[in-house]
Amino acid sequence: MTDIVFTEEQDELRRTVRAFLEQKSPEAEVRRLMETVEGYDPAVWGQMAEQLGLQGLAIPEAYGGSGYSFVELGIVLEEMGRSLLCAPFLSSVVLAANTLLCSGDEAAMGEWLPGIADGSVIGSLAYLEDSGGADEAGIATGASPVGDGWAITGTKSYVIDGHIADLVLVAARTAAGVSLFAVRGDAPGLVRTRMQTLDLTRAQARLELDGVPATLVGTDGQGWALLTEVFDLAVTGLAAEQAGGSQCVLDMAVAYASERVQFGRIIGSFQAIKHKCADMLMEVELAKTAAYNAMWTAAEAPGELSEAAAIARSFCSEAYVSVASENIQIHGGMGFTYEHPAHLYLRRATSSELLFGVPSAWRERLADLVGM
Amino acid sequence: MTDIVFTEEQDELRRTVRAFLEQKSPEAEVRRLMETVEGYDPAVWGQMAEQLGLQGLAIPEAYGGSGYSFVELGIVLEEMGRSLLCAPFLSSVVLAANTLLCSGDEAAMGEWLPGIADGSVIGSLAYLEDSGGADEAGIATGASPVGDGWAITGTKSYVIDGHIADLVLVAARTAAGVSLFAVRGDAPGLVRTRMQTLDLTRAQARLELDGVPATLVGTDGQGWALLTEVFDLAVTGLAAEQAGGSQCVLDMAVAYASERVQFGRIIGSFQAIKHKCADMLMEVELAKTAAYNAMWTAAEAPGELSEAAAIARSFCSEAYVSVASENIQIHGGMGFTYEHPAHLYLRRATSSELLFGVPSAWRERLADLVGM
Amino acid sequence: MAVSDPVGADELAAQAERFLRGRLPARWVKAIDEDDADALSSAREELELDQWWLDLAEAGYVTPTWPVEYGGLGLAPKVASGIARMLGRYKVPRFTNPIGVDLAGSAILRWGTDDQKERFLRPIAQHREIWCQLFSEPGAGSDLASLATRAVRDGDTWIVNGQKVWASMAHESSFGLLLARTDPDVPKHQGITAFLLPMDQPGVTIRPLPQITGDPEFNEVFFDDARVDDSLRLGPIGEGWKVSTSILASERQAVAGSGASLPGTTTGRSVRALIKRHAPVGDPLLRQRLAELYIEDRLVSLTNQRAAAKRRAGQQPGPEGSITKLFYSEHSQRLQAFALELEGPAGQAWVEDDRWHRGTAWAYLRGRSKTIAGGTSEVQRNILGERVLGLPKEPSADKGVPWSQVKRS
Amino acid sequence: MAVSDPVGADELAAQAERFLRGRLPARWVKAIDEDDADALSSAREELELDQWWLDLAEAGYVTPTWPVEYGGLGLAPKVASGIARMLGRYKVPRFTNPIGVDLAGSAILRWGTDDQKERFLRPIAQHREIWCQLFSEPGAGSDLASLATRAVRDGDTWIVNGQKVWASMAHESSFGLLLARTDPDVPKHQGITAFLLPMDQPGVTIRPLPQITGDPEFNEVFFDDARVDDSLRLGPIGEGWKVSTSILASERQAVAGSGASLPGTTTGRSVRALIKRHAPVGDPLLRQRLAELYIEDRLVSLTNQRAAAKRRAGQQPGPEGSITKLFYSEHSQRLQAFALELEGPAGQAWVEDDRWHRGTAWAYLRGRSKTIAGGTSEVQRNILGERVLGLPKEPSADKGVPWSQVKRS
Repeated sequence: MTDIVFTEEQDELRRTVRAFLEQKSPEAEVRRLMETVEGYDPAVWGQMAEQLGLQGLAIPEAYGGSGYSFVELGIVLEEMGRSLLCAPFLSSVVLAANTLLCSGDEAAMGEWLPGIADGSVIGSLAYLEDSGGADEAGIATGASPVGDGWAITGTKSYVIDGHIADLVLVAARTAAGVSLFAVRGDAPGLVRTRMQTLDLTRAQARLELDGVPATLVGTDGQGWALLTEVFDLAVTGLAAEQAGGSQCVLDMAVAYASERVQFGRIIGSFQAIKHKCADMLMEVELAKTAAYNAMWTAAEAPGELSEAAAIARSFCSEAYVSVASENIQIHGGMGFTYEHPAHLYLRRATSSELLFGVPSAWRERLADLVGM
Repeated sequence: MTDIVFTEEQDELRRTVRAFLEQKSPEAEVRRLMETVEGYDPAVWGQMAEQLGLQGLAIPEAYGGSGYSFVELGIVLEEMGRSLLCAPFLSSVVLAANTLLCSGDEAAMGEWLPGIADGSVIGSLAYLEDSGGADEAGIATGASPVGDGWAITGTKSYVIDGHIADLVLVAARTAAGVSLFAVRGDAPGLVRTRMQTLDLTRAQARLELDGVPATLVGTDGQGWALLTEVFDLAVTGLAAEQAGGSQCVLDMAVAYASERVQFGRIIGSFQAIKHKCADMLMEVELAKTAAYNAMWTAAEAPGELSEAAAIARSFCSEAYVSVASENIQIHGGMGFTYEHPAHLYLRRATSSELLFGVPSAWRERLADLVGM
Repeated sequence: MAVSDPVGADELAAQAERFLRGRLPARWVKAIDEDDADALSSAREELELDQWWLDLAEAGYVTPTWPVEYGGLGLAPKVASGIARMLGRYKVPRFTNPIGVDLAGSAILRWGTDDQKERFLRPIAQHREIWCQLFSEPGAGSDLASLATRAVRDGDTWIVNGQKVWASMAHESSFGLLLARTDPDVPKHQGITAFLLPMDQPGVTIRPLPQITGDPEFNEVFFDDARVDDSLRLGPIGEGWKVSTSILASERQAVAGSGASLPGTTTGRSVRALIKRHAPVGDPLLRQRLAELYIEDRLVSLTNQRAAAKRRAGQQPGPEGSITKLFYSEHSQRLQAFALELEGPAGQAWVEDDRWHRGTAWAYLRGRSKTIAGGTSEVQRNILGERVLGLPKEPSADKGVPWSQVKRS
Repeated sequence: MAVSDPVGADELAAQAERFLRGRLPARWVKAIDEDDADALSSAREELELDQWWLDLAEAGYVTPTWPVEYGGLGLAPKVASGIARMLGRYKVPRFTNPIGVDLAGSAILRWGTDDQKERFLRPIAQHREIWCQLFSEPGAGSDLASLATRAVRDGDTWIVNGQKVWASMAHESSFGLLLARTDPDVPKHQGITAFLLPMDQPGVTIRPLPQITGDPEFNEVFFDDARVDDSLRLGPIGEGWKVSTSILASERQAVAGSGASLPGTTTGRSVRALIKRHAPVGDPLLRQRLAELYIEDRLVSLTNQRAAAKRRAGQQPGPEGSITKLFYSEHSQRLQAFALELEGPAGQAWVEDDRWHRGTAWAYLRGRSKTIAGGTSEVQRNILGERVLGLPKEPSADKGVPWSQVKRS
């Protein structure tokens, strides 16, 4: 694997994305969008695709993307995590696109990836159900063959951006086992309800499916193996986002600790605050290492991703929750107001920790992988 | 249960014991004894029995003791934990005496308790083996009936004061299951080797038994049920000792932090040190609560002891290791020298944590008891 | 029905019970007797609250420790606690005017003129006048004494300018207990004066300041030439810090762990509730953490009992009474975070009518304030280190320096 | 076999390898080639060490970065590291005179007179003169600059009185690198001077100061009118603090996490060794903690690699290079405590010939020094907060105050 060091070109990408997000997704805009029904700004989404090509950045050129690697995608996610961008990027570009890519299903990829790459299609992945069980046994939704296609009946929960998705990739059980299906957002028999979310900046939906027409993606019965691959990529992308958010709250905490005065002193001069910031720094730097290592592995040694992903997933999740909590503590009463952005990061951090398998489950997976 | 508050008489007992130990077991004496083969001072042991009656304090009057409760015994143990007294008190008075008492075996009690009470007999309990497994399955040593008695063959490890014990209560397996036996320290076929110990102030031995003559104590096959009862009492006593040791290292740390100057300031004025001391204080006070609660429960509601014991065991063990470690940290380089007593407490704390079932195992037991 | 003769605590409690059984709706009493939470919930709607508060105050049960002439029963706190327990047993709140009763009331009793006592105490107890606290400022949180809201004398009136924050119930309040700086040229503690400020006046602007839960629990209050008569000054000029410390001790008490052992005082999920909902917990890691939290909860309760038993036995209080607030606040955070984690994905998203999960997430967020409000954990650790363990204070950057010359945010 | 022509790093490493294969015992080389730890262990006995050090020094491999005229090879550190790696591959120690080579040698090279360089450098490289460090004192640990050992001038000689501590290898040392206070009436950093003190003299008393492991790793050194000639003063009078900071940077480097990713630098049990010994670990709680420690270990290594990669790429170093020492020291403690816990009762008592358990317990105790030696964790957190994050220092109690007037233990 090459050195974990960003190239000049990658740094330039980061600067471009950051400048774009500072302009298009300042805190006021985040707060505006998080109260809309859609949860994102279609105009900005379009600009992301047309001006920066972000949606297609890591999609192969054959499917209308630019063919960059997961490293570049990670940089974009890190910046989006920093700005809490409200947009279906994780769902469409990380979850849906990588599910299609991992499936190796030429027809599905040809049908959907170009639209995801140019932003015209919003994809999402529906695997969890009401039980919340993030394992194969948690999938009770069933699919039966009907004519040339399939019909799905059941309920999916916690579907990120499921309420606006044009394409929902649904995990359902057939006679052969768990399989994946493409379901159109406007399919008959599909009822979508936006859920209330702890994370105000990332929408989730509950989908009720009653004989909804669907197309098989990949091989019948191989859905869980496919999802396992997707999860490694998903948590790698999420880790980049978590690292970006972590760095942001550290910056926020240090800035406040450097200007706030109590007892006639800058509070950052008190060891209680200073040492807390030092601990946050350690967590943030290690989280970045974990995320970058997973990004590099995904790009250059995808066969070895599982270990790097498990490390990144478990460490970045806990680090982000920890630093987002400490940021509130350092801000004192101010950090506890709705008006201050600190809680938006804690909400994102906590939701991210709960939504893709808790850290201990990933450590257990790591223990298996390493042979403990 | 009555209020957890010490009576005037109990406070007086504490003062008496503390004064005795300050005189008879100062640090220099502890350091002298910990390098002797026996590991204790028989003269002081005799004075403890004759002048203060400590060995017999909580043994019923019918067996030569004074019939006080576990609260009084706990006070004595707390003070002994504070001074790191080198003596076979835990082994003889807590482990052996309570094993006999729990057995309800009149003959065994009549034979051994008066000697334990007056200090002329040192008892100990041998249940662990080389595997270290603190459960019933860990007992491989076997006992077979021979004539009127039994013969034991096997190996016992980690037997506290086993090298000097006049009486070893040995857990061994018969056709009926695990049972307990009285073995004389000078019995033929018994080879005793003193082990090297992390805790320099508490001796342990490995016993090899080759057809050693033994007397059944209690009911054949009921040994593990009996031991389970004994463990609750043992860890209650140990928790008192741990609470005493914890308070002592806190006192040490605060004294040092109050006099040591660096950067022109008393180091206890730095928040890094001050807050560490505050955290230690919280742990110590909660540890005392846990220990006292278990002592009171043992004395007044022994049927409910299991929960109180599990709480005391798990909390006091971790608290003691934590505060003993922090005490070294606060003392800096000085605390890391052999000459400073700080390490003697860390050694005791760590050994106590490992020797009677790790805290997580007791929490698992608690979870069962509470119905989690 | 004021109690005039000195009677025993048991008799007082019995009197209170008779009052409650007579005054409360019959369905309420029945629900209590039958321990029927659902029935109680619907019985609550029958109680007309304004009249209830009046009657409860009239009986002296809102403020039993106040002197009889101001609507109390003149009882010692120890005796009065029997009444509080009885109100607790019947699940009736003692008051919804906490700043008024506990803070302003206590302060007026201790520092107020006779006119002030006469004017303010009864309406507080009767809930006819709600109060808010005007202490903290954006720039004066942990370091409350550095507050910058100015009060300048103009004849018999003081003109107030500045900003306060964390004022709960400001919108409903008739009066605010205000700390303002009346002399900037002396060290910070010496130039503060306390006032009883009428809230309904043009110079006072109230802006809600929602918490991270979204709940509008607190307010900011802005003073733009607000006015308060010198007759509403509480205590001597420049003695406001003394007034506030006597009050803050009560507040610390209210926030503190001393209530931790009482049932129902946990904000959010209790350990018991988690066991009830999730047992049997199969995952050994979650079992461990639940057991740890159970132990922490038990040890806080037992430590509070130990402290109380010492007090009852007339012994000197030890450190055990000082540590539970800090420990419990951090325990509560751990507990609410764990409660959320137990839910998995359901802890972070729910459908609209799913009250349990919404409540669990709310309690998680609300829990963040536990280590901030009523003294941050950092300040609490200073207090333990300095007051309990006797460690020296940090060198002070503002001691003896006139407030106007000290560095501030 | 001194290298005179500038050659590439690969060629240098190849030269070093040829030297090692020729100079080491044949069994040693074979053991390395066959990766046979047991064979290597017995081959070690064949090497006559005194001559080995002389030959290694003669070849310039002890101090490759030193100038050629003082026995080095005049190489840049980057190039020299290839030699260190090769010595590592052949499992030969580079030196057993760390204070001499890394500290005294570096200091003399930078601050010494030509006479001092001529006199001291070669004997250091050849291990003919061992050195110790005489910096820390009982009263000057974290606050080294407050040191109180006095040196008073008497003609061409300085008379030294006081006490030093943590001097490893003092018994074997010919010289000690001493920091002493030569002017008590200026602020603490300004009145310190460095000396090259001969240890073999009546005024120097050495007392072993065993660690909590019982190992006599360190010593106390007492000066009772010890003498050192002014020609052995290192650097100008009053500039000793500058001398020491240039040296301590090297020491921090040596203790720091920069070595953490190198194999074999763990004191005690490595994560890999624990997995090897205990897998499969059935207890889910222990598995979790082992996985956590595995992650921490990996992330420290990867972070060091990330920092190194940035350096190689010519990029500005970021905070990633600063955090690993502190994190790794605390990780090591957790790891050694966990290693002990994995053993259960066997971690706390063992029979005499049980090297594994004795070693595990030893490493647990030894691990306590990780957060103390080379800068306590508290000082390290100050450094991260102040130097990396730019937070302000604490108000100083001794800044600008003459040393003699500052409070000390």
